[in-house]
Amino acid sequence: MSKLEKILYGNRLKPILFLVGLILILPLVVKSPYIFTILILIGIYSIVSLGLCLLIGYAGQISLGHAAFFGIGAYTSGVLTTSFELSPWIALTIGMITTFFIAYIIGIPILKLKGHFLALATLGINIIFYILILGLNQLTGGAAGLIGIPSLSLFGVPLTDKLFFYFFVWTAAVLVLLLSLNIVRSHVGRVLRSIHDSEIATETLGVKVENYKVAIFALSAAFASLAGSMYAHYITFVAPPTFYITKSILFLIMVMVGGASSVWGAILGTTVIMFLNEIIRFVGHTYFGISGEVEIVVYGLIIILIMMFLPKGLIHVISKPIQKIKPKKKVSVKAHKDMISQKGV
Amino acid sequence: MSKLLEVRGLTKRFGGVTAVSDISYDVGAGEIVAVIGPNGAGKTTLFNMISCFLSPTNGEVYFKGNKLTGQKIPQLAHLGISRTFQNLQIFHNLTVLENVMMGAHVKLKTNVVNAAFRLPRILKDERIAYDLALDAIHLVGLEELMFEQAGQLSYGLQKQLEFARAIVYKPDLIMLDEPMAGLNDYETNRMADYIKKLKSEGSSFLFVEHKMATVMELADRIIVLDFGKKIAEGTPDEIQQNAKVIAAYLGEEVV
Amino acid sequence: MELLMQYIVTGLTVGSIYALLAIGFVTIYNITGILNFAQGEFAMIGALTCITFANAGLPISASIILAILISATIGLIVERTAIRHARNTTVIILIIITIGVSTFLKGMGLIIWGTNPKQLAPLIKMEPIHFMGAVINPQSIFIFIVLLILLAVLYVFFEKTYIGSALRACEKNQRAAKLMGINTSTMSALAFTLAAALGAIAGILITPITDATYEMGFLIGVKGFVGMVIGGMHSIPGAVAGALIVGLLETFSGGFISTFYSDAITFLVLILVLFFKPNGIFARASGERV
Amino acid sequence: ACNTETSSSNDKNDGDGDKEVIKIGAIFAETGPASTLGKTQANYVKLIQQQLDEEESINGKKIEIIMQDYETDDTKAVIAADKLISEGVVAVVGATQASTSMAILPKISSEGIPLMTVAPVNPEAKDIYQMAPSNLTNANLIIEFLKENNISKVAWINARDGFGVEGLPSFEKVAKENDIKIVAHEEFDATATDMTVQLTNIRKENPEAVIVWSRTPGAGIVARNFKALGFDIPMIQSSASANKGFLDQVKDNNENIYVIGSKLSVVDQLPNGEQKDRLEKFREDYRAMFNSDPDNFTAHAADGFHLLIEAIKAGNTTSEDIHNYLKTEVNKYSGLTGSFELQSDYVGPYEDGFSVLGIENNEWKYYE
Amino acid sequence: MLKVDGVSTHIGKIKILHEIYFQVEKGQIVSIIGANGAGKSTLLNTLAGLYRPTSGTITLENEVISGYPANKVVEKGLSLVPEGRQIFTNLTVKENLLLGIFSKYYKEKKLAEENLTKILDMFPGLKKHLKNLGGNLSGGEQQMLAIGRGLMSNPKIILLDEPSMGLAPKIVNEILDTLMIIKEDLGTMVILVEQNVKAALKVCDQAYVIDQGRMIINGTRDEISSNPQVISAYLGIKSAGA
Ligand SMILES: Nc1ncnc2c1ncn2[C@@H]1O[C@H](COP(=O)(O)OP(=O)(O)OP(=O)(O)O)[C@@H](O)[C@H]1O
Ligand SMILES: Nc1ncnc2c1ncn2[C@@H]1O[C@H](COP(=O)(O)OP(=O)(O)OP(=O)(O)O)[C@@H](O)[C@H]1O
Ligand SMILES: [Mg+2]
Ligand SMILES: [Mg+2]
Repeated sequence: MSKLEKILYGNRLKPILFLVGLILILPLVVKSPYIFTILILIGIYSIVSLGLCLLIGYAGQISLGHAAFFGIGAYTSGVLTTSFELSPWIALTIGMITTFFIAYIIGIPILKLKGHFLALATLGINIIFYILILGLNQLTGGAAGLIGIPSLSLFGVPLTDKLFFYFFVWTAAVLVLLLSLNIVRSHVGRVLRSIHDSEIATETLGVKVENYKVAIFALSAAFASLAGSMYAHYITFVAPPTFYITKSILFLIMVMVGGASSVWGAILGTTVIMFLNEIIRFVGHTYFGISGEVEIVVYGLIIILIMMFLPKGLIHVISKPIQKIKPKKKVSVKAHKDMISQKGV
Repeated sequence: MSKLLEVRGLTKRFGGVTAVSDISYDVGAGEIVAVIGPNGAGKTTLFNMISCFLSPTNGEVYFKGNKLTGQKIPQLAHLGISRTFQNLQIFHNLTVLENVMMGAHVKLKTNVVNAAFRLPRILKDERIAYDLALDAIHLVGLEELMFEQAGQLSYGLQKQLEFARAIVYKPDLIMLDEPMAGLNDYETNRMADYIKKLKSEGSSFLFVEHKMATVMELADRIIVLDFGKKIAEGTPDEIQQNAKVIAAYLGEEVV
Repeated sequence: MELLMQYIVTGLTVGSIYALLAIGFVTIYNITGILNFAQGEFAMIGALTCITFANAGLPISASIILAILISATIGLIVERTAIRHARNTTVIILIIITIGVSTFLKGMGLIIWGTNPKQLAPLIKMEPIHFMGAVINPQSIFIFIVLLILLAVLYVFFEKTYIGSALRACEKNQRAAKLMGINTSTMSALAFTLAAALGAIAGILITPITDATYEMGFLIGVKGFVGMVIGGMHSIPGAVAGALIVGLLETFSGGFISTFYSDAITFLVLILVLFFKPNGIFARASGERV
Repeated sequence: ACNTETSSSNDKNDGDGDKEVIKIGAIFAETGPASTLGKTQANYVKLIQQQLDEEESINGKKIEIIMQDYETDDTKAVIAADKLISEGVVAVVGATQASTSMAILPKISSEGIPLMTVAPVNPEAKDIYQMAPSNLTNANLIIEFLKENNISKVAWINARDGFGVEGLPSFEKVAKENDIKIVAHEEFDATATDMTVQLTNIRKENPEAVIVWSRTPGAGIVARNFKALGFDIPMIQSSASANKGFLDQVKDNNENIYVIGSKLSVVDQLPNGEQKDRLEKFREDYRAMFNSDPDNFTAHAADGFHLLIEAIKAGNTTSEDIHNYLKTEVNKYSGLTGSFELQSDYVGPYEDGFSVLGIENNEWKYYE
Repeated sequence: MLKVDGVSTHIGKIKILHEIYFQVEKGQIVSIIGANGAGKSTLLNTLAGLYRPTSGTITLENEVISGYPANKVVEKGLSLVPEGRQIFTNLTVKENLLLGIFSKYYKEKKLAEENLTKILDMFPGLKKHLKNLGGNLSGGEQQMLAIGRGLMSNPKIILLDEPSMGLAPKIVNEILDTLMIIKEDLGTMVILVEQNVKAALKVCDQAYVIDQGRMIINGTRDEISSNPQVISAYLGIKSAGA
């Protein structure tokens, strides 16, 4: 890592190594297929929330429609592999490319909108998509869903084994994370954050704001599509309700709970939200003997509490103690001084 | 002196009100031109039309001989025009350094694709932006605050930050809307020095200001607006003597 | 002709249901700038508490008043606890909080009232009216009248009164509002109380037509939100008009094109509209310039 | 249905901790939109667990039911399925919705665990025991009714959700075979507030009966709009309307409205006999615990559990044994919702548990 | 009289103001001067209740107002014309002005009408914009609006944060005259934060210099005007290299 990078963005190697280490170690500890399923879904959803984090947290553009892009991926994979018997890999790639272009074209008019208007438009897209998959039942199976989607296989080894699928999903998630980190830790990241703060000023500086917004929108949609394909091949079944606006809202909650201002927050938020339900259920069942409706109430309550007391997201709680030991500002200042003295300026 | 900016018959009406009415003037290369006038005279509106934030009801603007009117805002920076705002537009959540680095955008080739794959170009660009930004920060003396969040600076410092951001890439024409408002005399003089220094390096300025001492000291030429109309144009000395200007704007007590 | 008339009548009926929700949205938005995703749940609580009281033998008028009071209190409690604490964070966080509140209230509704739909007798007992070949439910007319009254009252309140301008000031610039001596915290509490009461009124009014369940709030909430946005976020008449347009769009696209795709068509039209009017059809000047 | 009793699974091992426990999984939509159907199923889990606990032990073993609420979310259902597999259940009852059942089927069947679905799934689905009458069965009941009333032109209207869209394909098939024309097909959002437009569209085609496939409250709103528009033809609704909630919705204006209902709804009007006793006991047990009535969806769940318990009582304690038992040993099983023949290709119970019900004095009316 | 007794203010974890002491007597104009970032705005905001001081007390006419929220402080008769104008862009000019007297509007409608007329006379430029939205005004017009709004309620004490910013020289003089008038006629106390130090020193009775959050110099107008430190740092002596 260059010195300049350290000045501007601080360290990145350590958290990545930590994550990779965790991914490698977990299978040694975890044996239950149930936890594995959750871990796999966390990996899948993390890919969506990473993209959303770029869009919401960095570029400041809200989307209440990412479940649609998630769905386009899932259904492209599902339909192409069942009705047309294409290889899942080709289907997955076609899905990503199609979604990217669809999102790009939709994005051009839609991203002219701001704030709540954008929220409404993306919500509309989600609803239109939902109705379309219900309506095109010849292809999609309609409300009954699409059964018999094949699982992925790699070099002839089917990834039906959870462990394989787990590594596959998390490899993809880490790659997406790296891409996102690269973007964020570059001039583009600064441009996105500038757009968030003041579009007017950003444009004045010569940035074609619309292009950036649309590009990030399409990129995050492509991430969602990738995740959707993985979802389809993992669950081997898709049905419309999975891709309704409630899912878009869930993605949004994941990003916000984790902390939208950091890509790490996306992964953390996804993890926490995915486990939250299970923990409430576990605790509720084992110790209080409560039933489903009470779990929902507790879940709602916890979301409220997290947002009330940790508006910057959970990532802030984690990074704060680290910041205390090694404030980013001090690191930057020091690196800056080092560099200046080396240059002899 | 060759013409850098030509303003031809610019007019802007809001509903029934004519905020700017048939204004024409030129800015030559390497010149500093000031626009003054009472509050509400239409100075900012004029600025907004030149910099394509508002489309004029009538008239057009040429820059280096090319028509500017109707261009998209980002295009201006690429042509070599930068501006600041009367109501500050800084990036609150970026650090001072990052704010100023953003000013170097037109010099960079980073895009989403090469950033995502971290091609070597990226690191080179970071370097370029950083070096340019450091120069600008040095110029306005914000080194100490380089790593502070811009939103936490006081008003006057934000003002200087916005100035630094506007000059990073050494644009040909720098448009400043009341650059000295909120600065004390000492800082005003410093700012005037920066402007002179940049002028000597070849930049031109078009600026609006109410601090007459500075205007008179800096400007090569002054344009005076009142109720949207140009009521005078001339050198500082001419303007100071102009009865119309005194009555409309300066009041009995000059400076 | 008959068909057309029926579509108009139905469109207005459905639209006025959405409109009742939309004015609740605008009320909160106008004062606090928050988009309250729990607005539909206030309607649910209003409706179901009213039914509970009515079934317990209370006179209907007393039940209605009690239900409105209880909902308003819940609105107040929500504001005093969840919202107040997060007042100074970003809008999107407040939105997430209201989503949490919505989940919470819906869960409570399920625990208290179960899943079966509950009925409320129409407030005016009359046979359906036949008008130019269309059938009109008397309750729809009643809803429409109440809607118009609320519209007039709220319009005057927000646009024509001094306190109304103070409330709009809170939305735009809290800090400056405080400097004027406006207690923004009280205003925010007022907003939620009022919006919850409006929600409750909406819920009670529509129940004779739609019946009440714990999940009744979601769809009408979303549609109310759409109406509000189309209307330009800030204006009560705009929101009502927007909601009625949504209702009419739905029935017309359902009637003339297809009921399968009516929602999709509605949203497509709305997105197109936004393309030409990016701040809503009835947006008013915001007074922002550079 | 607000009850204060707690699930009995938390005091599972009290007192007799050394007993071997056999676990059965349950996946129902206790919350979310499908809870209209799933809530009583989830309730029933508590009831049957209590009954099992009272029964002392079964061959020295104890049966424990592990209930998972999937919140009407397919993904959560899949997680729940994995959770149940991790817990080592020998069989699973669920899910409330057909599409969800299909979502969890691959997971569960790949572990060799029998799945007793309580929804009418696609007849082509393999490896699944269906406790609800298939849509074909339902369609046949309707056809029978239509023929009796000399009706040959019908309109179909359904909700746009998992339950709503499943009815039509089977009906289309049998209608064709019986020369009944479907002259209109309309759809509405499952939570819509007004279906006048759909009914107006239907009226244009002059049908002789209208068939509705939706759960409440949509089902009730359609019926009410239907009456308001002055239709005087019969309306036949799906079994999702055969409950108290629907009856209340159409109160006092319910002539000519019919539902496909389980005989459970009309126990008191049934001729005396074994079926009546069975249903009566089921209803009384449920009433005693929850102070409300079960519906046919509860009964589907009950049939699923009863079959499994019977299998376990017969000494089958592994998934494989239970499979074998269900497929080979159970000949004709008389369930709450009708009689089953699990080894035949026929899916779901026979029609004998169901009937087209009318409404009289705001109560279900049974026609023999 | 306003008494500031050892007030310190933190923003986040950073101590911005360090034990500030000063007071303003009835009918006095007090100027506060200091470089950019010295803490002037923070001080005014603290007095107005936007920040809560971490130590010290602020007393207005025998009532301790530190710790009151801003809206309560206003009720006690303190009015702040904030930095950056902070007008309500979505309200008309008239609505903006009338909100200036929010805390007693309903009790004193007449006063509101009177003051409205007075202020429009003071800033004739606003008259033609009365129905225009505040946000559409030019920068200077907005500044007039903000000052006018601050004066609407006849406050006991008015704090002005750089009122001359963006105003034409003629108007600046008029505003300073107005301040002199209200201090004489109504006995209004004025705290003036100004970068235009010369102008500020012309009208004030007392002046304070603040540097890095500390009061470093104080004195009467004449003392301050002749203080060499002030002259070199704040009175426009050309920096080297010019
Ligand atoms: N969008 C608008 N709608 C209505 N009136 C407007 C609008 N924009 C500007 N005006 C009016 O046009 C006139 C000129 O405004 P402008 O901002 O150009 O003045 P200015 O010369 O920059 O004044 P200042 O020195 O106070 O900044 C003002 O009277 C202003 O109220
Ligand atoms: N929100 C904040 N967070 C952190 N520090 C802040 C914040 N606001 C102000 N400061 C710091 O407090 C100090 C004083 O700021 P203040 O705005 O009071 O200065 P000022 O004297 O009014 O300057 P100016 O003349 O530029 O308006 C500055 O160093 C500034 O960086
Ligand atoms: Mg201006
Ligand atoms: Mg300041």
